[in-house]
Amino acid sequence: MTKKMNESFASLVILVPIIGAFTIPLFAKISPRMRVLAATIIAFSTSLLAMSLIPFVIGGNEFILRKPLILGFDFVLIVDALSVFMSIAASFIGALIVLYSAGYISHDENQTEYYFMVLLFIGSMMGLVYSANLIFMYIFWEITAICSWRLIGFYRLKEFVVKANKAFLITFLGAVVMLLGFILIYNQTNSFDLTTMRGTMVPGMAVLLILIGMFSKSATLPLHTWLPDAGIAPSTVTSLLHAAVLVKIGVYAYARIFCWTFQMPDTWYQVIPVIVIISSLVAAGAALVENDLKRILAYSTVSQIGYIFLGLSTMNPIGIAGAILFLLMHGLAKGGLFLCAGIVEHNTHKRDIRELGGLIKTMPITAICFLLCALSVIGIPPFGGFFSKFMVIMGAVKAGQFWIAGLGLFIAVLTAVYLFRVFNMVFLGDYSKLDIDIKEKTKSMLFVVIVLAGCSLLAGIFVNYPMKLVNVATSEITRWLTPWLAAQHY
Amino acid sequence: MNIFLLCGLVCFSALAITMHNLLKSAICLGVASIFLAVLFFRMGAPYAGVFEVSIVAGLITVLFITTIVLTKREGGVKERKLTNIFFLLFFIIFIMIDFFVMKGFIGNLPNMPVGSPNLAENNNFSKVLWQYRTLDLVGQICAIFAGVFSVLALFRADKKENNNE
Amino acid sequence: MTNGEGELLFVFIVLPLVVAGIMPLIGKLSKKVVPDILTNLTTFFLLAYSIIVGKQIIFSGIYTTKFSWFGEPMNISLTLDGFSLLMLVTISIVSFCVTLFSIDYMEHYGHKANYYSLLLIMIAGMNGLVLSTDLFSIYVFLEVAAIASYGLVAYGLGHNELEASFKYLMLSAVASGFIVLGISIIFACTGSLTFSEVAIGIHLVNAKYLVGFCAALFLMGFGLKAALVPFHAWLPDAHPSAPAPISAMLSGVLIKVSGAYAIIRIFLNVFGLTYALSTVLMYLGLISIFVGAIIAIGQNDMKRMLAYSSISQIGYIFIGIGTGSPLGILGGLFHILNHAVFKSLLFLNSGAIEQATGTRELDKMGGLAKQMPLTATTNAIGSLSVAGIPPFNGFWSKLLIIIALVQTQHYAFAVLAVLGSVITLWYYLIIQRNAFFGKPEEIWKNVKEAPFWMSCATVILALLCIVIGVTFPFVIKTFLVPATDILASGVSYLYNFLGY
Amino acid sequence: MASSTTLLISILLPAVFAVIVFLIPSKLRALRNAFSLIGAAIVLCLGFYLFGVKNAELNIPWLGMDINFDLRLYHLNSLIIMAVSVFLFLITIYSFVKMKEHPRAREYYTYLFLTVAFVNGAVLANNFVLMVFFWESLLVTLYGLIAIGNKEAYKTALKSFILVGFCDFCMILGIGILWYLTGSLNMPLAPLDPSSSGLAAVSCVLMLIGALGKAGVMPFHTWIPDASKDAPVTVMAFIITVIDKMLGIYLFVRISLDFFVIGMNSALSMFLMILGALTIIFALFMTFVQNNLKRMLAYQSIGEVGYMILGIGSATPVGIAGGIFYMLNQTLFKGGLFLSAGSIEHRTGTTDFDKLGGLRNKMPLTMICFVICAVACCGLWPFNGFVSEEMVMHGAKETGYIIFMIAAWIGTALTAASMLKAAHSIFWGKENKELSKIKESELLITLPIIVLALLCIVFGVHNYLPIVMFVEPIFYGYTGFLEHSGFTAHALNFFNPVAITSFVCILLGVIVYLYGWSKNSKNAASSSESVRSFPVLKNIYNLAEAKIFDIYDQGLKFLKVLGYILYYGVDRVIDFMYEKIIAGTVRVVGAILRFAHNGYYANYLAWCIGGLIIIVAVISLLS
Repeated sequence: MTKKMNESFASLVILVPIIGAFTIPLFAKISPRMRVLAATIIAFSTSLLAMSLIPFVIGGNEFILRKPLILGFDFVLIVDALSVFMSIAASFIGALIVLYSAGYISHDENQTEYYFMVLLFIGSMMGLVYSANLIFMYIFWEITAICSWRLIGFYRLKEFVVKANKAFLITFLGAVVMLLGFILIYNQTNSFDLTTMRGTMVPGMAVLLILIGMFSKSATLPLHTWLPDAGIAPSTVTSLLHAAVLVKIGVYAYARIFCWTFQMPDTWYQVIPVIVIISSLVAAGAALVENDLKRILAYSTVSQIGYIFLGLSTMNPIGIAGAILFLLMHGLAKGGLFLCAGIVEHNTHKRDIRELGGLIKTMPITAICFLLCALSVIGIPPFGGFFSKFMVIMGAVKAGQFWIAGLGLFIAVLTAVYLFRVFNMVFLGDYSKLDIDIKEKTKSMLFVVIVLAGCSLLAGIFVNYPMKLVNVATSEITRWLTPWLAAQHY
Repeated sequence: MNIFLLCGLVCFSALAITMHNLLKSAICLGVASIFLAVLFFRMGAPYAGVFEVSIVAGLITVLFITTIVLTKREGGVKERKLTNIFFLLFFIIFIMIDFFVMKGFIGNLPNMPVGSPNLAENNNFSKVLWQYRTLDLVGQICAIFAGVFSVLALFRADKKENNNE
Repeated sequence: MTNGEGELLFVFIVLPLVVAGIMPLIGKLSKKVVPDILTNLTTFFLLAYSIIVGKQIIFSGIYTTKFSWFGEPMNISLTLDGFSLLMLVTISIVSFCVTLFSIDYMEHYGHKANYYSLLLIMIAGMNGLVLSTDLFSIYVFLEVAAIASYGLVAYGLGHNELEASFKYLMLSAVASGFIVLGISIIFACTGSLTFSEVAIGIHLVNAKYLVGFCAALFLMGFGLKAALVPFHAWLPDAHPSAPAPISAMLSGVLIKVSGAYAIIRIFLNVFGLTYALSTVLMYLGLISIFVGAIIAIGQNDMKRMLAYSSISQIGYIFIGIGTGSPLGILGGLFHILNHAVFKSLLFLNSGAIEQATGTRELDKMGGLAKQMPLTATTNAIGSLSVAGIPPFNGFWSKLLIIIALVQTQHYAFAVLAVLGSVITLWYYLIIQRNAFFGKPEEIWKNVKEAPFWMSCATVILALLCIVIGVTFPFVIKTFLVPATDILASGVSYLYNFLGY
Repeated sequence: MASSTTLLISILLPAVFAVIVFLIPSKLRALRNAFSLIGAAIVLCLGFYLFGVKNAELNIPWLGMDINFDLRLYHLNSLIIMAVSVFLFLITIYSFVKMKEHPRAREYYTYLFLTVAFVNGAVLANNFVLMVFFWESLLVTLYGLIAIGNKEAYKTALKSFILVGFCDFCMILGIGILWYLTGSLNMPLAPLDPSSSGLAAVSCVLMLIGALGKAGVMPFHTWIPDASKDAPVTVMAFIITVIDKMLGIYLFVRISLDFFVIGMNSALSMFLMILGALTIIFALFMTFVQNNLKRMLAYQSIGEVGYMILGIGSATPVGIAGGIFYMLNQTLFKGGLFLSAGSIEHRTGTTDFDKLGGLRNKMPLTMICFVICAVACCGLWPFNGFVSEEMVMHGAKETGYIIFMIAAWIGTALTAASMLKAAHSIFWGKENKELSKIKESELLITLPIIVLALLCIVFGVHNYLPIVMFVEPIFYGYTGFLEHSGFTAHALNFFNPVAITSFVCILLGVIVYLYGWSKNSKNAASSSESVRSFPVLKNIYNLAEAKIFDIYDQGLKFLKVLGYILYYGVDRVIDFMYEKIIAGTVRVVGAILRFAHNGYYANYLAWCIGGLIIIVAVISLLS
């Protein structure tokens, strides 16, 4: 793949969805069908573009595109294994969700804005993933905040919009505090360009500020309450937010900033796992008690995100590899769960799991897919989730944090308990409670759910293919780490 | 001597504010401006004194009195009790501060650097106005325009009301 | 200093004045059409002219004029340096959009000719103020703009319009009084009024306390014009009652020109920014950010909320300038330009809503996005850029200000400024939620979209928000860097350039 | 190295069969039965072939970071693969008839073959990650197999999933810590001494929890009795008694031999033997009380696990050999008992003692095999049970502690009593009217039972055959095991103190049963009432009925309470903090400030002048 090709592909991956988003209103003028078609084509072309970068990146070489602007804000794109893997994970699941939403919101109004925002969301996610300049990473970060605000408030009811505002405010607060952290770093190294700052030590204060931003975006303990509240959005949006894109941003930023580039003061490597494990414990506890289907899945996202952070903060190859793999596996599985919840809600118009029951007779395919995805989220072997959770736990153990690893496994059991509680209540149990007969209507929604469940299973069995890319990414991340690791007597 | 004039000016303007009856306060305002004019003359600013007497003491006071008489609303404006006391208190504090601070300033006010071209002594008022301050003249024109047009705008209402197109 | 081109600069003041003069006559001929066209032509010409002249300025340094009229040597010294160019461009952008907007909006107010004349005089006053090099002429042109704005604020002739305008008149009269006192003290000290001589004079006669006192007086006077916190009280009363284009003009431009420009020019170029002045400026800025923002949240009237938000954004400008570092000044100036653009956009939007629905109460408005899509989108763009969300222009100026604050070790200020922008976003989301984003109410069923010219003005401003946001390096390089160099060089700028 | 690829085939083949069986539409039952029989046969041959191949190795790079796909065949796992394949064949034959009209038979066969594939994988794996991969996949098939039982089966399936899942997660933690200590994820060659460091002990205990949890040892056993009620009997017979026990004990042996060094009388072996003893006593006391054949056999199998742990835990050569041989025997007679219970259920539809009675002349074959297996299970003289039990007793005796011997004796007595109770109430009790026209179950059902019964006899009488062929080769690699390995010497001689005492215990058991039987008016089913009403035992039994000891129910209650604490204690508090505190304070401050703007001109003027004074003061102070 010549250099020219990569350059064009890298910028194309970002431009196609963003420009595509702007063309959606035009297609909407033609006909609603055209709009849906255009949206899906754009989404799938983004993921194809992202995948086309694999052969270049699998060799382990990376590629940096630089366009200098004023005052150190130069636009820098970096194409390496980490960013390609992340962009594939996000765009593939995003594309599936767009396909799914064709059937899901076919009868709601202001769909043009919906597709516009979803594509803009995926586009800015691509932008964030490839940008290596802190300021441009912040810009795309905020664009996703805007899109998620508009999407959460999609149903336009008064209390929904209040929740959307709350989500936007908390993420904006976190993001702005993170910007302060970036500026502190800029103050020290007077450059925003990550590629030039690999391995430099970062002051504790800047780390704290940036972490607050990341925790607000990927909903970790102190700043996580907006994610369950965002459950009121249409379930395609919640699945987009939780599984595919939004929560992954915070974690990806952590990987890119604190694993790939900067070195944190040592106390932080003990503090972060503790915060993160407590957050996933609390979220798992909350999920056990909640009764709204979407809120339970939201809390389970909060607790799974804890694992990814745990993996990344162990700073050893197996932990980081586990965390990166976790991104993909969790995306697939959680996306599947949310879309099944979407089908259930779409047909029964009920969200409280106590009212649902015995749906397996009328919706067998959704039930089976829900079960498969749930098993992958819990981390049971034939599914992909196992490897990622296993490696994260191994990383934690290797980093010497046995209590945290033990707690991590206890939380996995908790996850099993609350996910099966949902499965038993919604799909098994007695069917009498529901008076209306529910049939699995739209085929496109089912197709997407089956694909997601299948992918989780296949990713489990043929785990060595994604693992190749993940290993390349981990070796890149740990390139500057190894001297530091040696110092830490590993 | 100047001090007495200054005290007269200050207490008359204070009276103008606290007086309940509109007519009386307009008259007090007129007297205060006369005091000011005398002060100008004594301090060697004849042009300023002339303007003060003719326009402020004469024209504006007359305008005030005519409007008050025309509108025949004898009733005074009763300020709330609180603001009066507050005003008095404020007034005294301001006087005291002024007294101390000014002493410090006047003490070390540097003498006027001699020889800057546009000082009033060695050329007359008109030369200064036309040659050295022409931009301010343009400003004056704009100010007059602004005044005229805002009066026009504000008083257009009655025409609009009666023919209410 | 190239003589001869003086006429070029003088046009900025004379043209609006002349057109204002002939406007009542035209008013007699045709009530609506000709005044509209004429005024829009003048404001468009001013906009184009300022940009073209600006282009030359960038390459050939500073413009001062001395020209004779009918043989007699007139010494009208007007300077157009980077900073005043920036202000000119801001004034002309906002005034062009305001005049476009008022074509439809002023229909039911009647007597457009009168309205346009007052508006043009106000523009002339502001241009004059920006170009003048003399303390006293700044004061004069300030008064011109103020008088015009009193008239315009009370244009609606309702009870509370008159009361608000009277309150505004009285307060600014007090302010002008203090300004004149300051100028006279300066005159007493240095014996002259032009910036250069005053600067030299102050430098010679080291009357530190006296200069401090005059600075305080100026700060009070111009601060009231710029609606800084202790002196801000008139703004929230003046805006709701003023017609929408006027409040856009008022808080979009007048505050910045008569308040911010004057303070910045005097403090930085004439007095030279000492530690005392910069701390006072920064603390005033910070207080006004928080007071403005916190009061704005509780408001129910949309325009009062926007007024308080202007107070808070002005605070950002003063914090930026107060740091004194080149980056801080750059951020402050950029925020002047940005704030002018998106604040006038928001006011014009509120005007459009008021005309369409007849109410300014936020809780009465339902989801208007359905019936007024264009206004909704432009309002969303405006709100997001005020709050400082990246793709739009507000973000860059706030970013520069915060970077400057961090670089000059004012960490507490940086954190509070950041918190301020979060609260800003909060109350703009309240506007969005009540006005546009919610479920459409039945009573607004038959609400129509804003008429052509009004929406055209708002679209221009919204596009401007996005364009400045995206092409910010170009905007900074052409307009802002020259202005910053002048201000950053401080008093020395006057020595070598203007001492003729 | 053709044999190394056969290792891979032995994993993939059953999986492929599973997929094919799943794809065959459920209507073509005959085709599916035929295909699964052929599949089982092929797996059987593969098993025997692998047993023939002594050693084989296969490693393929898999995930990098020394996680690679390497399998290793040696005597122990070839033995297990062969045993599993034999049982698979028997169970498939058995299921033809038993599962004929079962609605979800298709899923049953798929899960069956998948389980065999995963077992082969787990047993052959030489890398910990691979072993855990296959080991935990069994969770899914176990959940599936139990869930296809009756309508309420999904609750028990979940219970088993959670309990066994918890044990597997403990094992993962143990493996992690072991990796931390030894630095490599491959099965370590040099065994680690658990007493060397605290961590090693913790890792060993955790891995033991994993192994024994699978086998169903005391605290984690509660899902097995429920499963026996809900799951189909073939699942109980094959999966729970054969596969789980074998896998659990296999890993237990690997831990005690390869990964860690468990010395005789060391703390760890003491812990294990106590655990074994407790399990024996608790489980067998519960067994005697049950009045449903399947639940009784379930509790009994837990008891037998206790014996195995006692044997292997004693860390004496004869004890370990005894434990392993016990495992083999247990699969035989327990499998036989379950299958015969299945045939009874097939015919009569129930396995409750009080509903059954007098089947001896109606179902002669089942009766004979049931009696043979029951007697073998009690450890009567000529049968295989006796040999293995005696070896376990010898092992326990060698450690010098008598307490464990006593526990074993009580165990034997109780087994004998419960077996007699079962046999008597089913076959010799009063005739039950409805059961008059019962015939013997078809040949396909009785054939596997007969084969198992015969094996019990053969393994008993010619016990040197299984010991030499199966048990002894396991110890070839290990030093200090072979010198005094004369197992076969005194295998069957009856006249040594240990054998006699165990015979006495059996008699004691019979007497207890007869006493109970006579007291409760000759009714076999309620013969255990007398023991049930024993003063101390009574309230223990009541507690057990009320599920006090059931770790799953207590665990769920604990999790529920934890959830409530976390949710209302932490999550809602944070949310309250955002919603009320921040929003509230800002609005209050806003209200205060708004109060200051009351529109009076005088106020505003005062503000301005006050501001001026302050600024003057500040500037003069600072400059």
